[in-house]
Amino acid sequence: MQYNEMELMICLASRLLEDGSSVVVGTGAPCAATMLAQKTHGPHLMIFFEAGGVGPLLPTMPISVGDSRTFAKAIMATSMTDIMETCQRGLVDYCFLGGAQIDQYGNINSTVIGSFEKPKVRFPGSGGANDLASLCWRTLMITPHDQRRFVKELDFLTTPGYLTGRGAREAAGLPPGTGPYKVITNLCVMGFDEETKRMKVETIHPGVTKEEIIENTGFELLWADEIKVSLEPTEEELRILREEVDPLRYIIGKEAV
Amino acid sequence: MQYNEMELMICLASRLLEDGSSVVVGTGAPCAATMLAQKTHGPHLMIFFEAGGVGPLLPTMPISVGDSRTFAKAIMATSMTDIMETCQRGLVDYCFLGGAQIDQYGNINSTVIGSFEKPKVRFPGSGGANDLASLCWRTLMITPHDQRRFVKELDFLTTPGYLTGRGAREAAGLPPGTGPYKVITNLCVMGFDEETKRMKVETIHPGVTKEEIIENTGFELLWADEIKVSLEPTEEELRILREEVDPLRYIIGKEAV
Amino acid sequence: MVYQHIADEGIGKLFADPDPDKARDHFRSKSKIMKDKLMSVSEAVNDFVHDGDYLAIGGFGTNRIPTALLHEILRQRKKELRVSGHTATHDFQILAAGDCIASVDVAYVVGLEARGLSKAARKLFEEGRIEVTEWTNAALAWRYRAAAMGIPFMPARVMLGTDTFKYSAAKKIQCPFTGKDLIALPALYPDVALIHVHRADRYGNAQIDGITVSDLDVARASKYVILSTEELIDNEEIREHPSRTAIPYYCVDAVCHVPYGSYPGNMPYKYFSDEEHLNEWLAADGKPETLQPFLSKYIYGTKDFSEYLELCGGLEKIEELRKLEFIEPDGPIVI
Amino acid sequence: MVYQHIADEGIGKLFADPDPDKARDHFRSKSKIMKDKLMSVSEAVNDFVHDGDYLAIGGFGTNRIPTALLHEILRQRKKELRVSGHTATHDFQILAAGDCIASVDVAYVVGLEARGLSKAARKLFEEGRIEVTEWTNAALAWRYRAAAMGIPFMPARVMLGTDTFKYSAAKKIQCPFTGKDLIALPALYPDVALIHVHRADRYGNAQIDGITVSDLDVARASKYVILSTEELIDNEEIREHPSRTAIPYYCVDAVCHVPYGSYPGNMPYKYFSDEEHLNEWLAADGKPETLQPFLSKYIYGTKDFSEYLELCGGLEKIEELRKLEFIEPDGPIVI
Repeated sequence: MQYNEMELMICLASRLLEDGSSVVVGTGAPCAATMLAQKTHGPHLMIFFEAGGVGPLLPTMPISVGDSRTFAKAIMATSMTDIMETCQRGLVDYCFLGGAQIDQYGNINSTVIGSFEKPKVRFPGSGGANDLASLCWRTLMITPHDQRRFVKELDFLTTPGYLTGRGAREAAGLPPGTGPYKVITNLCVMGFDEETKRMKVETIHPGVTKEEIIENTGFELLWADEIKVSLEPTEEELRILREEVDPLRYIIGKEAV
Repeated sequence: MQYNEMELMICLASRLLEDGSSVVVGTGAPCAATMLAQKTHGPHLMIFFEAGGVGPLLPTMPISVGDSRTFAKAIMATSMTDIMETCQRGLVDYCFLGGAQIDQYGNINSTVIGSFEKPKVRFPGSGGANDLASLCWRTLMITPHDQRRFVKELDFLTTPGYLTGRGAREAAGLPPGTGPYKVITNLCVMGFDEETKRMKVETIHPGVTKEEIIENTGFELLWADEIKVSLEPTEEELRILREEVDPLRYIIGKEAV
Repeated sequence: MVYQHIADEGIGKLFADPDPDKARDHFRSKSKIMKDKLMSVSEAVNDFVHDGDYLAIGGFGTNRIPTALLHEILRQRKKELRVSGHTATHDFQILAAGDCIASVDVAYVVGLEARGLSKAARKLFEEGRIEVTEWTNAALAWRYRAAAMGIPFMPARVMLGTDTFKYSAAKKIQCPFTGKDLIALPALYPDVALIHVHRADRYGNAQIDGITVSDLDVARASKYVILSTEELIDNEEIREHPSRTAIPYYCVDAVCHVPYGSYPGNMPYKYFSDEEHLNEWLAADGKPETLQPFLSKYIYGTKDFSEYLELCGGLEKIEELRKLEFIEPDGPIVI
Repeated sequence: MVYQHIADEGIGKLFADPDPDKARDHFRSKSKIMKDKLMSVSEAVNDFVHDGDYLAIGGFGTNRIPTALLHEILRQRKKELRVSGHTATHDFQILAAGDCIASVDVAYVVGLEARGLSKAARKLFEEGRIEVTEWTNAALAWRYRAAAMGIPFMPARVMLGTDTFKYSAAKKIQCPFTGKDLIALPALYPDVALIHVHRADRYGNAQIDGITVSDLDVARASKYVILSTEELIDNEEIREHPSRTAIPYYCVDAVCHVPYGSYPGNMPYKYFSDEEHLNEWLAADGKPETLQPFLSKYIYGTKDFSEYLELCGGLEKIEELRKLEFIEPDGPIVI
């Protein structure tokens, strides 16, 4: 069965979310991945939105992290502080982030390209990203894979990954045991090396070569001892994703390949 | 018209509350004084209860600072933190306190008689008293006047008055400009000397002598230059107090004199 | 005057660990699954209250207190509890009568507001049978808030300059921005909280009508939460009014359906306090000779809370208290 | 990597004074009388928003934002505002288009979430025409909380180790109990807050349905508060449901009755966002040549918000957005 890159990324992300875990999501692909997980292996997955929605029965994909869909038939419509404090208390397993630049330690820039004082490009800033990546146990990233995005040096470190490597988060005062977990791109799935906390390729998507990944990455990657091919979306996953999660194809796009 | 000591104290306290000011009250005499003020000169007086009730239309006297009367037809039924934070923000003008012991600076003991470690008598503790006396602008006290209560040295300083005198509250870190305002007893009304922050007799109740006050006070009092006689309750005040505020005479008692 | 000797930190003992990382590890380990948590009061207390636990009690004074859960703690002879005395009145009196308490964070204890003082509760202090640290109502409320927020302390402007501070476990700090002196209140993560609510579904999503006192923070701060509820409702009803959810299921471990579960306390919009029975308590707990028969009759000798209710006058009594609650001339107070 | 050079305090500028005593003096001086505060949008903005003020905006992104009040700020040519960018999307875009902003506390600005980025808003930064200090959404929310609590700072565990910290005005502190590193966030007391609500009485007692984002804290933290409300209700209705009061009158200075006052934003349970019109905005603000005629047509050339609504399709458009809001298969979402 044919599928496009976005569909593959969403399915791969979805499978990472164990049933019974809790996740703060944004709009777009993370929300689609979480909804897909709920409709497949994770019926007990609990969704939080940073603006205050908890556990909605999402009637359709939200277009804002705070729109009324995010608390439609929810178990609670509360405040942003309640959600952030729930993360700070340690109740939330996963958060999903993206960004303009990512480095080898999973640090993210979503603030500026160029200098801070006179930026070439100004992006929105942290929003809740720094908070969620500081406070949730595991940070997931879904992002396109290219040299412009996977850089050796960030122009601005908006959101903490592993900072300068093993032990650096703890040294900075961030809650122990937290940090980036997986990065899902259109080329591969990467984890983080236990020793160095550097990004490590774990599975490569069907048809993608090691060289392609290296070419599209601005820093030196680590490679797992045994690199497998990423598991393709199942027919069932694609059906649910296309028919139930994103019937208007806002996120997965109009193209099947 | 005849009246008893409690009725006089309530009327005197009531007149201190300007229309349009805000006051945190407890049960008993303070609540009666505030209700009386609302029904006479202070229709715009705003009442707060520390457990969360704001601006109720009190159907009857509450018997607990958190019972359902304290938020009957209220403008808000909220949390204790919301009330305490409203005080900490500086929005609340008056609070009413009592206590087992009071010293010349208006410090209050409601914790123990005897040593802390093995008290002769254990009282409830601060409750919200320390908080309110720290955070509201002016502290009012209604209390019987005797040697046992008006003491030279407190066994325990539960709630701050002026501590050791002028400037001591500020030195301790309490919000500037706050502190005890008046003490209303069954013998007299006292304020606090601007210079020393010691208790100063301002008006003496009808029929009470200076000697009586001195006899019943365990510390040396200051006296205002011109000591007047406390103004007796008016007929209208007594009517409202007896018929509307406390018709079952829970607080003012059964005796008219 | 004692306050001249006050140092920069209280000499009181800290009865609960304010470390947010230990709390994080605990909260991480708890299931986030929305599963059926309905159980009996005896199961709930047996499973989630242990000797030596730090206990937080919802409501305020005699209002919306979890009486049924407290009685069961006596029935199961729980001992050596550490207790948060955050305007604890009849609730504290019950635990004191059962001799369940080893230590207490005091804001307000032993009194029943205007009703008088519990002699049995006072004896614990006067005979030195209890470890005591002093606080204030706001201080304990903000200690819960700090824990609910996942931070180890909260700054505040109370307790400064007093013996309440001296006998607390608070510390004095300086504001890094303004240089002002502040009090630092350590986060309070109770082991277990008992909260009585108006409505809950079987997963633990709960609604409270009227003042919430500190219960939103208590529920979030506590490692385990037992709810007793007047009404058991469907999850659909929770989802119809998500703004009204005061406590979400993931804070909750047990849901007990106990109508009138706050009696003899006042349950707002439901029933007023039973002043007669509260006075009976105050009279009885004056002496061991009267307290023990009283407890035998009403608590140890009853199988559960409904037997206690029957002894106190049953539905007829409740009907009377309902009428007292709805004293408004223009009909019942609505929610 | 920049974070190696991060010191123990951010180098960003503090745009609002965190001193709780200055705020206390202000709050003391304000009337506590429950008086009629109903006025027109133009009166409210004229009386309570001044050039150079620090502005807080309620809602989140495009949701429950006070659009009518923001437009009026442009119409009255308010200048040099300091703005809290707490997920400020279309709200920030409006103020940026009117060139009203001198400085900004950034958590999230210039973007409209998935819809894209506002070129006009970005230009302010890229041309160095705005003073900027960086924060996060939680940091700004907790800064409001600190002010609402009346304390000068709030400890937190975010921003640590990043450039977001370096370019903030936060400081690193140690917990006096656990020794852990924490961030200290200075209290944020805005001069004026603009909040759109579902229901309010003429005194300013207000109810909000659905998520409250940071608005309970914003209303309490701000020196002056202007409410716009979908519905004007009697005080009796407020008193029938005191648990639902989100903002009490004593926080509020002006009440403006503006049905659909959040359009083109999403007002929960009322109307969905007008994505078409928001895209028109994004397209128009790309270049001064298109932005100025757009503003002239929709804002400067309209007398008030109802003229704007008419230009955007009036009640017919609103009816369409109402249908979009109520997409539930089993009928409208109830409150």
